[in-house]
Amino acid sequence: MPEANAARGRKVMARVGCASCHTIPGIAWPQGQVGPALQGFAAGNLISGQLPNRPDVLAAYVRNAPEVLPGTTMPAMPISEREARDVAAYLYTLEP
Amino acid sequence: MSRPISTRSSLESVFKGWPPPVLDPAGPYAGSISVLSWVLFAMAVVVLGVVLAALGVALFGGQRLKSRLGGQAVIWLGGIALPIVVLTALLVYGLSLTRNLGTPAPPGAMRVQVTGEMWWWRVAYLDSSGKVALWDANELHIPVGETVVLELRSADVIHSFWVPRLSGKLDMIPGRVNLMKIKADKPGSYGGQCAEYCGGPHALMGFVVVAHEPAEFRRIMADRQAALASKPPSGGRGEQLFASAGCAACHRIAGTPFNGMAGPDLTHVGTRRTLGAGILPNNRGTLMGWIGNAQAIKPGNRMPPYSVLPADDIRDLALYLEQQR
Amino acid sequence: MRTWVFLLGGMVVWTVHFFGAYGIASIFPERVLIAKLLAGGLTLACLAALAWLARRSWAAFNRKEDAVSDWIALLASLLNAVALVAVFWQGFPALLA
Amino acid sequence: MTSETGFDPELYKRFPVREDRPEGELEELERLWEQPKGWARLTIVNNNYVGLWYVAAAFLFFLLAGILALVMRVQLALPLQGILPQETYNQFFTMHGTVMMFLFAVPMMEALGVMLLPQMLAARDLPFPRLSAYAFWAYFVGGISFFASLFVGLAPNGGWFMYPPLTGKAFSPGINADFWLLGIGFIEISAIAGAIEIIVGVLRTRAPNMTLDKMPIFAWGMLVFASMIIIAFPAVIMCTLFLELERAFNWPFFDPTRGGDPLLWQHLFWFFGHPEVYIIFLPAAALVSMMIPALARTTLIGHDLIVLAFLATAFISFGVWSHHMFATGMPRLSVGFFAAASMAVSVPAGIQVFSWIATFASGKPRHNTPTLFVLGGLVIFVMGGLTGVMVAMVPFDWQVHDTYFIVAHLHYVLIGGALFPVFAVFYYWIGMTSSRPLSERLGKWTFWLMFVGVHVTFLPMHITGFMGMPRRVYTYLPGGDLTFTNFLSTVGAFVLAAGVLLFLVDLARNFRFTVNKGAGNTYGGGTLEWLPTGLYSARSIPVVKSRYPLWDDPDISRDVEEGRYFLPGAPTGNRETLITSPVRAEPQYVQIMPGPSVWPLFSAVGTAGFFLLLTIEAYIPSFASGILAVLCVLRWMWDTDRVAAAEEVDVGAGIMLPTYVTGRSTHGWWAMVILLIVVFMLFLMTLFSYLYLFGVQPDFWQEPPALSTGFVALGLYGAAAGFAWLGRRLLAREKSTLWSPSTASIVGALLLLPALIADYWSVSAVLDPVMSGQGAVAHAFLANQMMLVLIAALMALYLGARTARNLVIRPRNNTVDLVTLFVVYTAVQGSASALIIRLVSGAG
Repeated sequence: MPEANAARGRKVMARVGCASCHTIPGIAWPQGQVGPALQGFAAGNLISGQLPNRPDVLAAYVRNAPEVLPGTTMPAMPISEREARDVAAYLYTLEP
Repeated sequence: MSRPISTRSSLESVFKGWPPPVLDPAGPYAGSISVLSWVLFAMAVVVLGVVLAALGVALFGGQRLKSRLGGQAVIWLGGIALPIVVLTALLVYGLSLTRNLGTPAPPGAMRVQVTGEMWWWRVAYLDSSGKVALWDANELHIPVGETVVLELRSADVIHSFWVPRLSGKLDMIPGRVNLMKIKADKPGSYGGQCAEYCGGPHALMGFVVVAHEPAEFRRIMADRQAALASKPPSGGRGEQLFASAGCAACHRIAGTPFNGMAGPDLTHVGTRRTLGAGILPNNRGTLMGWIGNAQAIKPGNRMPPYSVLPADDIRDLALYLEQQR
Repeated sequence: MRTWVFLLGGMVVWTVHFFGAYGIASIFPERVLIAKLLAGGLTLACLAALAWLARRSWAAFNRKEDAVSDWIALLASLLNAVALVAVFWQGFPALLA
Repeated sequence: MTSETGFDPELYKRFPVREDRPEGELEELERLWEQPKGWARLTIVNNNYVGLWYVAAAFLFFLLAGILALVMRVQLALPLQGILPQETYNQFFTMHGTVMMFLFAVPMMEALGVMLLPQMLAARDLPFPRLSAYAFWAYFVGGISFFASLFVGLAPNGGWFMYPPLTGKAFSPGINADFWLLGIGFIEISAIAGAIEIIVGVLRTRAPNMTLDKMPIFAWGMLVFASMIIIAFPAVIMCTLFLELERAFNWPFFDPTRGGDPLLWQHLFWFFGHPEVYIIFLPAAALVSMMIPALARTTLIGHDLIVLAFLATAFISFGVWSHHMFATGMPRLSVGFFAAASMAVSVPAGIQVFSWIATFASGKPRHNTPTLFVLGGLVIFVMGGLTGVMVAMVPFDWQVHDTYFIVAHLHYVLIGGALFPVFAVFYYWIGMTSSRPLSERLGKWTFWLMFVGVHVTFLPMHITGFMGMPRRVYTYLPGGDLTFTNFLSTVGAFVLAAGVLLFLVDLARNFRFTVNKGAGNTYGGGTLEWLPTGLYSARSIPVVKSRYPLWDDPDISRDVEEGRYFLPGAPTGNRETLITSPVRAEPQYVQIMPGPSVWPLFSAVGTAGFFLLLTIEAYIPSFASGILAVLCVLRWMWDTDRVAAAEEVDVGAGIMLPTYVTGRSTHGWWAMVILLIVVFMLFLMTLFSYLYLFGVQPDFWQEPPALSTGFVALGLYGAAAGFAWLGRRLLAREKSTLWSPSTASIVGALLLLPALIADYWSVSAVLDPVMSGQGAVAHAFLANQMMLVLIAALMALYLGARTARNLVIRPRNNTVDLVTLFVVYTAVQGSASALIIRLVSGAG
């Protein structure tokens, strides 16, 4: 993804508290246990078991999951499109 | 399903580290202490300079200088006269400042009860007769330019209330009521934290004071008053779950049958800047994470994990709480 | 024993003053004016006592008996002076607090 | 020249004597002081050994607590790390503070006292060698078990200050807090035992003519140190006891809903806690004042002013306890008094700093490791002192109280005021106990690593505090800019640790223990500890004519070694030392000293067992252990108070001194009086608590039992005191059958018991210890009294046993004297508490 920056993405995730539901490598605290742990996310084939694991889909999903995948339990998050791309970039660094 | 997302102020603006809040006061009570801090700092640097210079001469100075320094006279001068002069001045300054800061607040000042609990803060806005007008938790709204008196209490162990940009700290001691005055000169969010070790997750016991322009402040309070009078049942799943999952045993939402008083009041939880006593940003996602397993976020706190609830239920609860404004 | 009382008399007066003042402030936490008056009176009384002790120890020092007694008298005089300054400071809160 | 005891100072002119000492005298002395070998080493009570063990143990605890600090620093290096879980972190910081204060700093100073004092005073040993051995073993066994609680996750987690209600049963239900309360209470007892030893040692075992004005600064420092322990430690013993009673029996001392008050704890704790800082600082400062003259090759400028500073600090430091409580909302006027005292207490510190600077200026300082540590400590201490003045300003304290600013402040004070001096001491005095000195090259590296490490660690913490980081937090949130200074502090901590590690390397390479073949006076000190010594210390005890005898009399070492001064041999055929008068150090009598004994060790283990088993609620083993301890103490006492064959002996130059004296001039009487001061302080703290709760919780105050209900108890106490006194009178009359005086004393001691029961019976009929703070403290008075009555009963049994074995055989006898003193005091205190409970009545 052009211009996306994984380091910035990690900061965004820390700021909005993604880790309060997901245990995310690189974010020490919190280690929420409501959503799935994101260890090894990059190697997975599907997002949430249904969507193709593609950068653009992922970026849209982390920003407004219910719109992309109606019925998902993941809520929309208060981040901009650019921040969403950064977050996606970070998630793709998470090798198993 | 997808409501527009409100971007609330992030934690950074609340818990700013630099410039140091002690030296970046936002009101007169913290302001005079900030001035004092600079005076003391200057005093310390000058005295340290004198000592280091004397030590330098003693070790590396010429014979003539050394012999001047090497007698009882220097002890009388540097070790007795100098401290007595400096300390007398400081004592007078410190005592007068203590007195000024300790004068009672003007009559009719707004009063709020803040009670420290393990490990969060109960807030009760008092009306002019001293009765509780509104409950809240972990966040205090005040009008700019007015002195607000806080009645500090504790429900369990000793805590200490500290919002450095507004005032020094004051302990919350079981069996006692301590009065603190705060006043903000400009609108903004001011972070604070418990400053007396209170066991377990003491490290994660934060607080936010939000100062508004007086008109804005009165509007918020009026809105809240109006909201409690008539809270129509939402009829949604969230509300049912709140009852059935046992949330109401500990939490209260005014205008509803939910009346638990053990945990933070949730009447206006949707408006809060933070979650978990000032530690997480407040949004739908963090609400879900907190409800689902607060222990993973703030280990040792009193809220049990609800890992047994299906994620859908947690989401609906979060949506319901987000609507409590 | 007499040697020690002579040597430490000034500091004992300081102790009496400090705990006296603390006691007064604790007994009258609300009636600040009474507390201040009492503490101020106590301060004056203790300062007078110290002045007397200081004069006495200084006179003993000037008597020049032998090295040991002189040294003890000198130290007693100095301690009385220290106590004088400390009690003086201790009187400030009655004026300023 | 005036005299204190009737001793003629002209007699000093006979020394050094001309004639040579008889053949074989030195060998006899060596034989008498020879130490056991092998496992029997554990029975050694000589200060050369016990002192070193003591220092080593204290240093071990320093290393352990330092390791805890390093782990905490790693956890705090970055925000929200998970290296130490919250609960473990809370245990770590509690243990770090507790161990550093109670198991390192105070014991280290006491250890250095045990090791250095007898040598500096040219005494053969401290006056109660077995008591020092007991103090050491109690501390060591208790300390190790206390520390071990960390490994089983049972370490206390309420902070080293243990504020209730957090540490009460409701919020700390586990036994973690009990470990602290019983463990620390017990280690305090060991500290008090050591303090009694040191006071009597300084005042009564100085070399002849070492008058107060010639006494070494370290002896002054230790005298003040030990006196402060006597006054301050009872406060912490009392409040730990209160909290333990509240936890175990639900007596509401600190519960505001039942007429207690959580602030009572803070008052009692800080009444001990602030003087504690000076208790640590003064001996270290005294050691610095001893080293600087040698390091700068000149006499100490302002010697008198430093003594003045010590004495002034000893008093004023007891008026500053509430500056730890400025943020509790105390009345403004009280706050002002404490602020003023906090200012006053910094003047003596200023005097010392400028004395040291002036001494350096007047001499020719050498560039070596101890000098570096002294100078580095001085700079660090001044910085800590200045922030101390800052926090004495009440409004400033409201901002920085309980933040990292305070963490920085207190570490600067304690590291500069105590730790660096202790390292200087290691380098400076190692020649007394090691055949090789430490390495200068490694030493300089050690110094610079530590000095830089301290600043990198603690200087940023001032800013961390200003940025709003409270103390005692296991983590902090990101985004608050706190990461940078915290990370810096962690780096600094490791630099500091590297310095300490290097010191250990140096120690391993160069430290070789010896008693009489030490590397010696590497830095050219002028005081008596550098006389040639064996296990018996100096061969003969010199007449002291100046503050630096070794500089002023070049022949003194030779004369001492050739036995030309006091007590060149062992005239009674025992281990012995010279007891001198307190002000002018005039020789009074020869004290016969006990030798190696296994009983101090056993009784220490028994005492430790009692407290630790009590913690884990194993009551029967605990009490068995306690009884064992008591029996061992009695067995060790049994050997004392014996009579030498000769009533008077020649202590040199034809001067005859008695070998057995009784009454107020004996070292035993002094020790008993000091012990009674400790007991009295315990009583005074209880009295303070009673009046304090009366003042702050008047609504809970109920009408106490009527005054008339106390008459029976008062009468019985009076009778007890009367019988005890009668026993002592009868002893003076009788020469052969000694049963009547002992019987009277025993009856006196045993009468205390019905008196106490009568008092308890009428008080408990009205006041319930569980119902109110008033009831709890009233019963604390009684519990206090019960302890004394039990001890008096033990003393009575002991006196009976000694009489039966015909060991009470003088017209006046120390055992009888001490029993009388104790029984009379117990009766007086019992009457006082009976009256107070009844007289402080219902304002409420």
